[in-house]
Amino acid sequence: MKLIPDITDEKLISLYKQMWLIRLFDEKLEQFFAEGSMHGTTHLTVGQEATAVGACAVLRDEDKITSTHRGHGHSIAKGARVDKMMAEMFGKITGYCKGKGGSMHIADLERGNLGANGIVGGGIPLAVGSALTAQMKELDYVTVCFFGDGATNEGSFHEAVNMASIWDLPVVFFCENNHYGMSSPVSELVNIEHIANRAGAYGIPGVIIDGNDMIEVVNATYQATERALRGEGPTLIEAKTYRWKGHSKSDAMTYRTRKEEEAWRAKDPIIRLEKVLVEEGIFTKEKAIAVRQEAYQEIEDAVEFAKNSPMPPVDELRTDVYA
Amino acid sequence: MKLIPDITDEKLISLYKQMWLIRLFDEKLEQFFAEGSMHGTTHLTVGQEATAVGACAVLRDEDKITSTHRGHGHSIAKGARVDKMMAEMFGKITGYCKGKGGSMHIADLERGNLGANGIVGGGIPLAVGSALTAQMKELDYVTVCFFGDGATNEGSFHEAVNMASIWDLPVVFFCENNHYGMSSPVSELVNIEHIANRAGAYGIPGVIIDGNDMIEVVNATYQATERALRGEGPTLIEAKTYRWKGHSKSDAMTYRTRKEEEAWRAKDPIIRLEKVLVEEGIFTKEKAIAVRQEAYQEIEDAVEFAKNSPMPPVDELRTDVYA
Amino acid sequence: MRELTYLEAVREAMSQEMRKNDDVFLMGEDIGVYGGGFGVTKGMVEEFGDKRIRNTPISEAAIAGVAVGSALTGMRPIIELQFSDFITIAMDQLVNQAAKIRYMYGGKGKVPLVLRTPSGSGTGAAAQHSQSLEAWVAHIPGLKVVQPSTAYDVKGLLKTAIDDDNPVIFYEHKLLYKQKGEVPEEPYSIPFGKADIKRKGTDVTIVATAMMVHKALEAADQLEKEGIHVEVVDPRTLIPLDEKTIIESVIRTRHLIVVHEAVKRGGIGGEIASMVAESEAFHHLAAPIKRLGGAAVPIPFNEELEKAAVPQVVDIVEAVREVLVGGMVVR
Amino acid sequence: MRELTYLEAVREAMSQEMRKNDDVFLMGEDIGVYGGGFGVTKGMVEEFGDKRIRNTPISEAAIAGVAVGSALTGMRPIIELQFSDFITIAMDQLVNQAAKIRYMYGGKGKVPLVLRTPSGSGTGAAAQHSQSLEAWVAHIPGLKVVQPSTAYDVKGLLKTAIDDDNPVIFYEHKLLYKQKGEVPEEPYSIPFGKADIKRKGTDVTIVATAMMVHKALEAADQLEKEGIHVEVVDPRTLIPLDEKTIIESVIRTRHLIVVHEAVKRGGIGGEIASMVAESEAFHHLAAPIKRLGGAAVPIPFNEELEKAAVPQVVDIVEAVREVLVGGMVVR
Ligand SMILES: Cc1ncc(C[n+]2csc(CCOP(=O)(O)OP(=O)(O)O)c2C)c(N)n1
Ligand SMILES: Cc1ncc(C[n+]2csc(CCOP(=O)(O)OP(=O)(O)O)c2C)c(N)n1
Ligand SMILES: [Mg+2]
Ligand SMILES: [Mg+2]
Repeated sequence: MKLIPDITDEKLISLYKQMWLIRLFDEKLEQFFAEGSMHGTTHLTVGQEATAVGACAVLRDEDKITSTHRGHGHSIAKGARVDKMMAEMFGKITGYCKGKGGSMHIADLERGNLGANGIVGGGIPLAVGSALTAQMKELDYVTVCFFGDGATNEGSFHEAVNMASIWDLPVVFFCENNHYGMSSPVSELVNIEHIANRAGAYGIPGVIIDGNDMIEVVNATYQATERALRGEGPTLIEAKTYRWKGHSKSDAMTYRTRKEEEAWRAKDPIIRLEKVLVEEGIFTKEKAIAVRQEAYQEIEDAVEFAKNSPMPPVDELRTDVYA
Repeated sequence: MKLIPDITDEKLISLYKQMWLIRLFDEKLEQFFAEGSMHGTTHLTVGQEATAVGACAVLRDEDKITSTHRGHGHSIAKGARVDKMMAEMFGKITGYCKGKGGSMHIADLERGNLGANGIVGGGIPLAVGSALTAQMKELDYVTVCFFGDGATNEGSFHEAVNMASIWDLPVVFFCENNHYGMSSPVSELVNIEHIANRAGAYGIPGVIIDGNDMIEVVNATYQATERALRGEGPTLIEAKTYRWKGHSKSDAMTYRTRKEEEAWRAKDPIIRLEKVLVEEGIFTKEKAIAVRQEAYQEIEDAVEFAKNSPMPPVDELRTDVYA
Repeated sequence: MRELTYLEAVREAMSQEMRKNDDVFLMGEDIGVYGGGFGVTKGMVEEFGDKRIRNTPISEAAIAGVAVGSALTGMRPIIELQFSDFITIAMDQLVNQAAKIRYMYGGKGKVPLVLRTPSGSGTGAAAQHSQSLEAWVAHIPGLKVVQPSTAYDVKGLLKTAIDDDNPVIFYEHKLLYKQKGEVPEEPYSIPFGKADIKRKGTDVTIVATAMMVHKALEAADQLEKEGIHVEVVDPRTLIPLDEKTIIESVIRTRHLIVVHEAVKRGGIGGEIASMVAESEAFHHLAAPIKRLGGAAVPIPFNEELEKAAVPQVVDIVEAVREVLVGGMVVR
Repeated sequence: MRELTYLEAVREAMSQEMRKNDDVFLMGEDIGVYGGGFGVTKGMVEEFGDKRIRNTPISEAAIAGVAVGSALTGMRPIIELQFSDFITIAMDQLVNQAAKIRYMYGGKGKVPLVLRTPSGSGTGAAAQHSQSLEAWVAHIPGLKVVQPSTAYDVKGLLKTAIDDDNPVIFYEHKLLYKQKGEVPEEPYSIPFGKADIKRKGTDVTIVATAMMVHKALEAADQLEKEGIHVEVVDPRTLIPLDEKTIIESVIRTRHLIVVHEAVKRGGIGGEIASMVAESEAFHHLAAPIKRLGGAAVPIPFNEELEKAAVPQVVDIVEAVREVLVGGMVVR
């Protein structure tokens, strides 16, 4: 394990726990949707935990992120409370958005999470705007902008990355390439091997990493954020990963093979980190189980909290439209 | 002179004449706008004649182009009649658009000109759509898509080029890099040296050429169109050139130096072609003058035609909205 | 007669046209093996192949613009946007290109394209996936706008849309996809600009669109029990709008309520109400025209709030009572 | 008092706010040395530097989206779109992000941005550079919409827009840029939602917006000679709309004409007319409400056709006569 930024063992263990929180949170949702007890839809992060956790590991509270429709991982990694997230999923007044936003709009401005986004590519210009604020106000923060492989075909990606580049803005473009959009393989919709190669169109560095290796994610993001904070401009990171579950609540997954899925499941990013941490003597196998158990309990408590929370009163309908 | 496609001497002379037609047409407009005798606005091609003429030189009637706000050159090069163009500029019923379109919407569908466009980048997806038709109907035509350097920062450029690439569509993306948008130097708005480098983001060839050298334009376009017609997909050509005049009818040109302008005027594409043709013995200096005089007379006749043509009756207001 | 769901009727209309005419093809995100966001195109790539059922990148502007370019050069594209909210990304190509090309070119060229897209709330998809923005496109000369409310209508109107030589924005309602109705197997056309009186009545005219047609019908059922006879008029196409049928209905019933799901403020209801008020029907009105529409809020996620954001059956019932009472009292 | 042109008043409002508040900055295409498409920002880069007068690439979606992101994190961006027609490219960021963020986040965050853009026809710029699309944004909860018609109003309303914590779409009219009027030097605010009665009258109320305010005033001058006293109400802001002033005026004059340049079909006139018809003013109306608006055509290039596409003074005069006669005869 070659970890470039200074990270304590304690922090490493907490990152491991975050990965479990993400997985267990989303598996819980999967269960609720399967039983039909949850309204709306959701996009599960399961299998991609290392990107969110690794990237946010190097961020401070004052650093910002923008997230996507597949955003629960980013929220948790940026320090959101799972109980308030779960409450939001249930449309409760105690949720992050008082039940008005739901899965695709969880935001936690206090912790620098500028919000999930239901519009593919929609968050990219927002991240650049956040970076512009940092530059104009000379504030010492960096913005990490998450998006999927599919989002890089939106015009908003192109326009926003170009703008960030010409203005040397402190932003990191973090592409979670899970190899598919909703159903379309990236290989059919992009005629180049690596999304990171698109960096060349904007004169910024493009970096390809193993998105299932949390340590590599930490290192790459650290270098990119440091570069950004030095005023040298944006970086495009492409992290190769895979979503284990369907795109959203209903997906027969006819567009990929069970075999491919199995191969990726074998690259489980949590198990992988666990192995490293055990090998490096950062924790024991028993401690790992205990940490996982803690995460499990937190999610159970979150569900409890959410279920016991009240619905928003109907007069909430008309509030919050204008500031 | 190394001319790759077969082009007769006669044709070369007619291309030379086209360049004059373009310059004289636009200089005439400049005069009308200066006197205040023309409604609306316009964008002059003067100085950029070689790109339009060179690119269209390798096209047949069945081949298509999409053009831009700076589109008179493309129209003439694709075979439009200058009298009907001039009539359009005067808003006359005999104009290409019956006076309803004006400078920015001249189209000549019969000759494969799918139209100028007032939206920067707006024509790029249209060109890709035209190429899609060719592919789906298995028609043997190619579409050349003109746009400026500034247009490559629009999302429409990104989305459309990507789509053309993944589907191997028979289209040539022809960027007339005249080094400025309306006033902004391309070097400030793009963080790479050559627009052609953007081709790498889509896995297509990018070619940089001297846009003031008509012969080079012919050759590069020929190779790209042949490639497209072979089914090998699009090419991005970047032709470096310069507009001599202001962006549109009112432009103090505070954003560039007179010295820079002079340097580019010295690279006059028409004089340059003339020299080559004389050197190669394709025509004599005297013949050149006679050809230019012919062009001059055609423009005078066009003005005559336009001025004598009737205005559209008011009931034209409500026709042509729906097919 | 055979029953189909609204969704199946959409698919059948497209498939039948595609079998007949090679120029018709589909473009959209995930419309291949996945069958599109709502499953409308399921099975079509197997029949027609991936050249005619074109799976696109997530590039709404290019999807629209490429469709315009292909339409202008001889194809008849049908494009699917996964949610109608994403039309925000394609507006330039629809409004500045598709709608205006023929006019700008002085009557040359045509752009026969259909943009199909699901709109409306009710699925808990929240503010960015639940809008009803048909008023925007209805404001744009050069576009036609369709909002079918039944399986029968959707099939016949879609055929007309595909056959039309102009750009047509075709709104499907998410909540209607699973609704069943009688649908003939053979292709048929429902002309644009022909409203359908979904229920005859004598006391009050409700002009309702899309999902609201069904809410209005439910309200009418309830009111019937009180002896109030509601006429429900479904314009089916906003552009062209069948002003005649609406006006005649209002002249007969002397009362008008317009109901749509879109936000009331600036919604198409203002156009319909004003059109009637400017017509001869004005002089027959026994009460002010009433509009019902969505609250001026983004659509919230929470299920109860989401319902409260758009007109419900009780709101319509109440509006009818109000209009009738108001009318009797004041005029 | 000192006179300024409308254009200078816009520039002064921005400059004064920028001097006071470092958070205010400008983004747009060619707004640096070129001074913007219409010269509004001329001289500003020299005073404020190119960090605060940010020349952008031709990327309308990013201009809007970056503004939203910067507003959400503490800046107060003003963005300029060269022509209001280009809002078609920025709609997603305005409608799905700017307008909805605060609501979707349950009341957290705010997006104080101003989008300034010239709209309207009359310069021969043809169909893609002459539209009036304010009805679109007025339909979207979360946005505010301003249409100033005088140099005085534009300065005061722009200050209010910049001070507002919400996204504001601020329409300037191209043909008004050179119009002069008295404008105080010191900064002042004109509250949103306060209509201005531009001319008092007793016989008929004309609600007119932007350029049409001036056409209505001209029409009123002509009609005055015939003894017809026209009241001209300028709402100034469409969202929020000063319903009260409009309703009270109509109650006084008993006649209402709504005039805007935007296409009549689906324009904001339908909203205003219906709002009045739904109000107590309905019972005071002596004639049907009349709307005047643009023809349902793209704006043509030819000068005469271009004029014919939007309401002119004679149309307004005629409409007043028609409404008054109609009123007297039929009711
Ligand atoms: C503008 C827009 N277009 C389409 C969609 C529908 N949609 C939601 S997620 C998705 C796929 C996104 O793919 P990618 O960016 O790779 O993210 P992933 O889901 O793989 O995490 C699509 C097409 C959307 N939400 N927004
Ligand atoms: C979408 C859009 N944005 C802005 C404009 C205004 N505008 C017209 S031409 C132009 C500059 C275009 O630059 P470039 O693409 O390099 O073409 P050039 O004018 O240099 O030929 C701009 C900003 C427009 N017409 N359309
Ligand atoms: Mg993906
Ligand atoms: Mg240029």
